[in-house]
Amino acid sequence: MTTPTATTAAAATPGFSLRARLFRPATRQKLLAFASLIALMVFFSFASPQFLQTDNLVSILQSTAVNGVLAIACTFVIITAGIDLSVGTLMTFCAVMAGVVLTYMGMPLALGITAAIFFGALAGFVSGVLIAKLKIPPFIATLGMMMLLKGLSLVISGTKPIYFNDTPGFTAISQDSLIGDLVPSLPIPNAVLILFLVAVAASILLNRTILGRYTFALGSNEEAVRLSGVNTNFWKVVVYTVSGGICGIAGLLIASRLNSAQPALGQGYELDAIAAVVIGGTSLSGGTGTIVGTIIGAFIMSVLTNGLRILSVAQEWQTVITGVIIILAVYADILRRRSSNKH
Amino acid sequence: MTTPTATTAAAATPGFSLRARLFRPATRQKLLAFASLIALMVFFSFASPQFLQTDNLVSILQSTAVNGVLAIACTFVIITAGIDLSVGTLMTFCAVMAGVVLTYMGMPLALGITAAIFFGALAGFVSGVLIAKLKIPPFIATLGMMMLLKGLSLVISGTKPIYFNDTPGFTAISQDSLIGDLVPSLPIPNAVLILFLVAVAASILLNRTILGRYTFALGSNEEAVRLSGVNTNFWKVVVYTVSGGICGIAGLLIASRLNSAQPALGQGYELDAIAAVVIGGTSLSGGTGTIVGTIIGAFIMSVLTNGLRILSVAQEWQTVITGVIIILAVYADILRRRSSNKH
Amino acid sequence: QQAQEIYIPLVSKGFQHQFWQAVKSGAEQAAKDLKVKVTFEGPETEAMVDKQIDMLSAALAKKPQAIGFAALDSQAAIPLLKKAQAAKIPVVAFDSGVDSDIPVTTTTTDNKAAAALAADKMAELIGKSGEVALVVHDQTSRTGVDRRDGFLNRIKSTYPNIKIVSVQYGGGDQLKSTEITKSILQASPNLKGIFGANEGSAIGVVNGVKEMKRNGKVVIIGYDSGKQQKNAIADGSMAGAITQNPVGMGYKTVEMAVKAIKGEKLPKVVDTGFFWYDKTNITDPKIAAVLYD
Amino acid sequence: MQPIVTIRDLCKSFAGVRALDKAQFDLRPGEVHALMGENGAGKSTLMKVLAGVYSKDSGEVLIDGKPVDIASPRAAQALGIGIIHQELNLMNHLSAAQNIFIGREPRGRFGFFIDEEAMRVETQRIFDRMNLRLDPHTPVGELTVAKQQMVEIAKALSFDSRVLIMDEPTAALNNEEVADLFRIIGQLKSQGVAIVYISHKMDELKRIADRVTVMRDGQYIATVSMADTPMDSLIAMMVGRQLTEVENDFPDTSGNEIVLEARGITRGAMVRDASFVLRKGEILGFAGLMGAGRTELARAVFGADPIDAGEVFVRSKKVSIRSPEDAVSHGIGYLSEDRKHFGLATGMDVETNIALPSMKKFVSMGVFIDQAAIEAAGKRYVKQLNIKTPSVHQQVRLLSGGNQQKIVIAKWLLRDCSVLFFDEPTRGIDVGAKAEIYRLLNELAAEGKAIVIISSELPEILRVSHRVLVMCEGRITGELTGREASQEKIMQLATRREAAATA
Ligand SMILES: Nc1ncnc2c1ncn2[C@@H]1O[C@H](COP(=O)(O)OP(=O)(O)OP(=O)(O)O)[C@@H](O)[C@H]1O
Ligand SMILES: Nc1ncnc2c1ncn2[C@@H]1O[C@H](COP(=O)(O)OP(=O)(O)OP(=O)(O)O)[C@@H](O)[C@H]1O
Ligand SMILES: O[C@@H]1[C@@H](O)[C@H](O)OC[C@H]1O
Ligand SMILES: [Mg+2]
Ligand SMILES: [Mg+2]
Repeated sequence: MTTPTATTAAAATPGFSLRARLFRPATRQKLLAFASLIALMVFFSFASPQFLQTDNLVSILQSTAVNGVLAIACTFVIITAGIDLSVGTLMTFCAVMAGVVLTYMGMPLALGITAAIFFGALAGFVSGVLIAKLKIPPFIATLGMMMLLKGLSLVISGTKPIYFNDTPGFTAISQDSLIGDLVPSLPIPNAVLILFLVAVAASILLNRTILGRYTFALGSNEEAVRLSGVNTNFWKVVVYTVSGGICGIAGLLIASRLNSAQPALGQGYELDAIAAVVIGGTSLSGGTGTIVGTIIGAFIMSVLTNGLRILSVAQEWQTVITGVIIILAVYADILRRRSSNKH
Repeated sequence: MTTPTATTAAAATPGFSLRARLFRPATRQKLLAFASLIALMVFFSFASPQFLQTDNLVSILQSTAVNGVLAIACTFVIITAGIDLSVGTLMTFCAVMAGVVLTYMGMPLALGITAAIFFGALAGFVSGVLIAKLKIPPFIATLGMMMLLKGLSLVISGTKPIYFNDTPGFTAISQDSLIGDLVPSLPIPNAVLILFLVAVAASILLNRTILGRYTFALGSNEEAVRLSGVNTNFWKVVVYTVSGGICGIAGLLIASRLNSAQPALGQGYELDAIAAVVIGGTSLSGGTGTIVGTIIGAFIMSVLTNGLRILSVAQEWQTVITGVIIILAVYADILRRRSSNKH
Repeated sequence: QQAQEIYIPLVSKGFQHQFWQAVKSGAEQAAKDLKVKVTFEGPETEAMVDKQIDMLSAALAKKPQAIGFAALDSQAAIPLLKKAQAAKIPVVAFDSGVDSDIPVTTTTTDNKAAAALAADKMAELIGKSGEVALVVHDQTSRTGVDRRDGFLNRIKSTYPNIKIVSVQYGGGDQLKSTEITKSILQASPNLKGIFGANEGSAIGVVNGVKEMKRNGKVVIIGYDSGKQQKNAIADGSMAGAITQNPVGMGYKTVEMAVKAIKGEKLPKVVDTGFFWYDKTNITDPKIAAVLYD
Repeated sequence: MQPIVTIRDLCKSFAGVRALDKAQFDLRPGEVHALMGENGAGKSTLMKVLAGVYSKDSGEVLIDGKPVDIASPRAAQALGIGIIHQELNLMNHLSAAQNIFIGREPRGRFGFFIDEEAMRVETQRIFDRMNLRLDPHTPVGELTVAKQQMVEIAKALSFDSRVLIMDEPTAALNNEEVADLFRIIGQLKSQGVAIVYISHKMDELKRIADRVTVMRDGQYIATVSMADTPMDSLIAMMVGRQLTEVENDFPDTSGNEIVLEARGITRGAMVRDASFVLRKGEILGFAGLMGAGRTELARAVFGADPIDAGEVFVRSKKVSIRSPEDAVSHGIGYLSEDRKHFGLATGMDVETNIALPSMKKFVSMGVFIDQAAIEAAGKRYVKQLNIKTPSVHQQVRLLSGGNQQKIVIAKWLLRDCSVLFFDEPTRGIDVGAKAEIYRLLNELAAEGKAIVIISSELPEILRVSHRVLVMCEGRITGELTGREASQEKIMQLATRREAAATA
C-alpha cells in the first residue's frame, strides 16, 4: 500500500460533531503540529527575557506575514504535486507593477492593489499553461518563470526601487494596525490581519469548493481525475493562477512594509515558503495538506529566525541551526503521522 | 497514461551493432538533443564574430566544468526521483575542507584532493541517510543540508577565504592544460578534461554497473525494487554518497580555478545544475536519464550565458532570456521525445 | 543598571564579504577598547531589504543602548528608526546614510567620490583614451550603483576619448566575475582597462584577464582589499585599487555610539575616508593600516 | 433491434504494437456482452477507444447508428458510456464519496461550495443498493483492493449510463461481492442498460453473459451466443488451439523436509498468532475471504512489513528476516498481488524487470553488469511463459495486464528461490496462461521447490493445492489436505470468526 497519510482531503471534510472532529487522526495531528512551534517558543522564552515581549511578538507576527502568504500560495501548488520556485520573484514583480501603476502612472490606490493581484494571477496563469498544456515539469517551468520575472522586474523598474511616497495610505496596508486601533493592547499590524484573512479564504477555497477538491484530486491521481472526465489542464491552470494572485497580495504586503518595490529582492524566498509548507505537513508528493499547517510552518520559521537573533547567535551558526531545525521539524511531522496512523 | 519517455535505462543499454544503436529511438533522441545546442551556437556565431574564436570556445569549455560536474552529481540523484539542493554549498564545503587540509594543516596535495572528495561523500552519505532511513523528502533533507553546509563552511573558514598559495600545483588541477601541452593548438584546460573523465566514469557507472541499474530502478518503482529483495535504503545512501563525492570534485575544480576556497559562494549553483540535468532530458520524476544529455544541458547553459555576454545584452535582459530559453529547451526536449515515441 | 554592560547591535548590509568582516573586526576592537558588547549581522544579499528590517527589529527588541545601522534602502527602515527614536535609542548610521535626520551621526565612505578617483587613475594609466569596461558587484545596491555611477560620470564629464564598452554585474561572486570578464575581453579585443567595483569583482577581473592571457595588456583597477587583491597589486597584475577604511568605519561606529549614549555632541558625518593604493604605497604604514586580508 | 454501439474496422497502434486490427463489435440494449481474448488481445484497448481514452487510428464507431468521434472521457460520458477500468483509477487521498462524484460534485450555496452532505447521502444510497458496508467518508487509500474495486463499481453505477463497460471488475472481489455485482447487473439489464463485460473467469461469463465476442491479436474472431456455445470452443477460438487440463494428483508430501516454518506471526490485528509449516515439493494453498490477512501474513514472513511477534525457521534454523533482502537471501520469494505498485518497475523494460531480484547474478568483477546475459535470460522467459511483447526492451507499462503478471512470475523463476509465495498469481490472466501457470507450479513443486499460493478463487486453490490452510480475521482457522478440501469446507473455516473458534 502507499504510505498512509492522515491529513487527507477526505479527513479534512467537515464532520458532524465537534468531539468526533477533535479526535480524528487528522485533527490530532494538526494539534500536535503546534508542538514543535510551542517547543521552540518555550525554549526561546527561557533563553531570553526579551523574546516574549509584546514588541518582539508583534515583530515576529509582522515578519511572518510575507512568507506566510507566499507559503499559502505554494500550498495550493504543492497539493497538486507541483512546485513553484517563482513565488519570490513573482511577489517582487507584483510589487513593481503596483509601483508602475501607483507611482509612475499616479493611479489611485485601489488600482494599484488590483494591478498587483492581476499581474500575479497573470504570471501564475502563464506558469499554469506551461505546466498543464506544454507539459513542462513544474520545477523547470517555474524556474524559468523565476528568472523571467526577476529580469522583468529589473527592466520595468529601471533597476531602481520604486517608492510609494506619493500614494498616501499605501504603507497602511502593511504597517498600520486596525486591530490596534480597536484594542490598543493588541497592536497587531494589518499585514498579519491580511495573512489571516488570506489563510481563511484559502482554507475555504481548499476544503469547500470545487477548486479545492480538484486541487487535492490532481495531486492524488491526476490520470484518474482526467479519466473521470474532468478537464485537468483547465483546473491546473486555475490553481496556478490563484496561487499567482496570492503572490500578488504578498507583493503588496512587502511593498507596503518597505514603502517601496525593491526589484532585486525575491530570489531565495521561495525556499522559505516551501519549507514552511512542508514543515506544516503538506506532502511534496501531493494530495494532502492544510492551510493551518502551512501557517504553523511559517511561524516555526520566523520564531526560529527571530529567536536566534534575539539570542545573538553568530550568523553562520544561525544558518547551521536553521538547516538542522528544518530537517528536525519535518522529521517530527513524519514521526507524528506515522504514530497517528498506528492509533 | 504518464508521459512516455524513450530514454530509459533499458534503452540506454549497450546494443550489439553500431547501426542498430544509431537507429534506436534513444540514440536518435540523444543525437537530436544536440539540436538546441547547435541552434544556439549557430545563432551566436552569426550574431558575433568573436563567438567562434578558439579563445572563446575554450572559455565556454572552462566555464562548463564546474556546473557540468555538479550536474552529473545531480543526475544520479534525479534519476532516483530525488533532488539535491545542496550541491552548490556542498561544493563549497569540500573546497573549504581541502583548504583546511592543505593550507591550515599543510598536508600534501593528494591528501587535500582526498579530503575534498571524502567530505563530499560524507555529506552525501548524511543526506542519503536522512532520505533513505528517516524518510525525509529529498527536497527538504537537501534544503536543510544546503543551509547546514553553508553555515559550516563559514564557521570552519572563519568567514574568510582560504588561499592555496602554499600548495604548489593546486591551481594546475583546473587551470593548466595537459592536452595543450601535448597538442598546442588545443589548449583545453584540465578542468574540462576532468569534466569529461567524470562524465565517462559516471556514464559507465550508470549504464554498466549494478549501482547504475539500481539507480534507475529506484526512480522507477522503489517499492517494487525493495520487494525484489534489494536493500533499497542501502543503495539510495550509496547514490547520494557517490553524488556527494562528485560534488567534492566540483569543489576542487572551483577552488583550483579561484586559487581559494570562497566560503560564501555556492548557493544558487544548484539551480543551474538541476536546469542542466533537465534540459538534458533527465526526468524529474525519475527512472530515466543520461550523462550525455546532462553534459549537453550544461553546455546549453554556458553557451547561452557566454553568448549573451559577448553580445553585451543588458544583464536584466540576460536573465529574462535565460529564463525563456530554459523553458524552451525543456519543451523542445519534450516534443522531441513525444515524436520519437510515435513510431 | 550601572553594572549592566552597554550593548550595541550593528545591523549591516551583509556579513559574508571580507569588507563586512573587516567592519566587524573594527567594531569588535572598539568594543574591547571601550568595554561594551557589540553584535554584528547582515542579510545574505544586499537585495534582501526586508530581511534587514527584520534584523533591525529584532535588534530593537533586545533593548540596546544604541544601534549601528547600514541601510540597504534609505527609506524602508524609517518607521523602525522612528521607533528607536521614540525609545530614545540613538542610531549611528554607517557605510551609507539614511534619508532622515534620526541618525545621530553617519560614519561613511563617499563611494561616488572614491569611484571617481578610480576613474581618474584609470584615465591616467591608459593615456586618456580607449575602451574601458566595468565589472560591478550589484546592479541595485547603493554601493554598487554609487561606484558604477561615480566612475561612469567622471569618465563622461572629463575624458571624452574613453569609451565605456560594457558594464556587467557578477554579484561579487569571483567565479561569475571571472566568466564575465572573459566574455568582455572576448567581445572587445582592444579593451584597455577594467574596473572591478568590489573585492570579488576585482579578483574575478584579475582571474579573467589571466585566463585570457591578456595580463599586462589590460589595466585593472580594483576596489577594497583582501589578500588576493594585495597580492595582485604587489605582482603587478592589478594596477591599483581604492580602499575604504572598513576597520576604521566599524571602530568609529561603535565609538560614536558610545559617545551618543553618554550624551556627547557629535559631528553630522564622520568621513572614514578612502585611499588609492598601488605597488608604490602598499607597504606605507598609513595605507597598510586600512588594508585587510 | 438497433444496436447502441457498433464498431467497425477499428485500428489502433502503439509504438511498435498493433493493438487493434480491424476490430468489430456491436452492443444491444439490455444485453451483457462478454469480450473474450487472451492477454494482450486488445480488449481493454477497444474499450478505451469507446470510452474516449484513446483516439482511434482508423475505423468507425457508431452510437445509435450515427458515427461519432469520442474525443475525451467527458465526451463518452455525454454519450452515456461509463467504464470501470481494468486498473484502479482512484484518488487515494480522497474519500469514497469524493471519488465517486469527482467531476460532478453537487453544488450547494452560490454554486461555488460543494454540497458534501448531498454527496454523502447519494453515495450511501448507491452503497446500500450494492449491499456495501462502507463509510462514504473513508479515504480510499485506506481501503483494501477489493473495497477500492467496489468504489470503482459504485462510481460507474452513479453515472446512470446506457452503456456500462466493466473491464475485469471482479479480479479482486470475493464470491459475495461478485454475487452483489451480478444482482446489480441483472437490474441494469432489465432497465435496458447495455453491459460490456471483460473477464478471464469463465464461470462468471457463463453465468451472466448473453453474447460473446472473441478477439485474438487485435482482430475480431467471432460473436456467438453464450448459451449455445460450449466453453471449450470459446477457449479454442480465443487461443487458436486446444488446451489440455492439468489434473491435481495430490501427491503426499507429508514426509518431506520442512523448508519453512513460521511460528506465532503477529502483526497488529491483521495477522494474529499465525503458525504454519511448508515442505519441500509441496504446494500449500492459503484460502480465505478478502482481507483475511493472507497477504499480510505473506508480507510479514517475507520481511516486507515489520512484525510485532513471531519467528521464522528456514530448514529448521531460526532466521531473522527483517527485510525482503533477508528473505531473498534465505531463498524466499514473494509475488505481490498488486503488480503495478509492488511487482514491477513499470517504466523499465521487460528484461530489467525479470532480472531485478537476480541482479547480483549478472555482475562481473563485482560491479559490472553483463547486459547480454540479462537479455538472454529475458528472452528465455519471454519464450517460456509466452509473454506477448515486441521485444525484451519494451517498457513493461506498455504491456497488457496479463503479460505484466507473467513478468512478475518470470522474475522469481529466474531468481530460483526454494520457497515461493504466489499472491493471487493468476489475477487478470487468461485461461491459456492460467493453465500454463498451473503446470508451472506443478513443475516447480516436482523440482522440489516449496510453494505457497494465496488465491481468492476457490477453484484455483482446489485445483493446485496439495494442502490448504484457511484464514479468517488474521488467524489460521484450519487445515485441510488437498484431497479432503472442498468449497464448502473452506468457506466454513473462512468464516469462522473468533467467537466461534474459541467456543
Ligand atoms: N499505451 C500503450 N502503449 C503501447 N502498447 C500498448 C499500450 N496499451 C496497450 N498496448 C498493447 O496493446 C495490446 C493490447 O493490449 P490490451 O491492454 O488491450 O489487452 P487486453 O486484451 O486488455 O489484455 P489483458 O487481458 O491482459 O488485460 C498489447 O500488446 C499491449 O501490450
Ligand atoms: N494499508 C492498509 N490500511 C488499513 N488496513 C489495511 C491495509 N492493508 C490491509 N489492511 C487490512 O488488513 C486486513 C488484511 O488484509 P490482507 O490484504 O492481508 O488480506 P488478504 O487475505 O490477503 O486479502 P486480499 O485478497 O484482499 O489481499 C484487512 O482487514 C484489510 O482491510
Ligand atoms: O565589498 C563591498 C563593500 O565595499 C561595500 O561597501 O558593500 C558591499 C560589499 O560587497
Ligand atoms: Mg485488459
Ligand atoms: Mg491478499
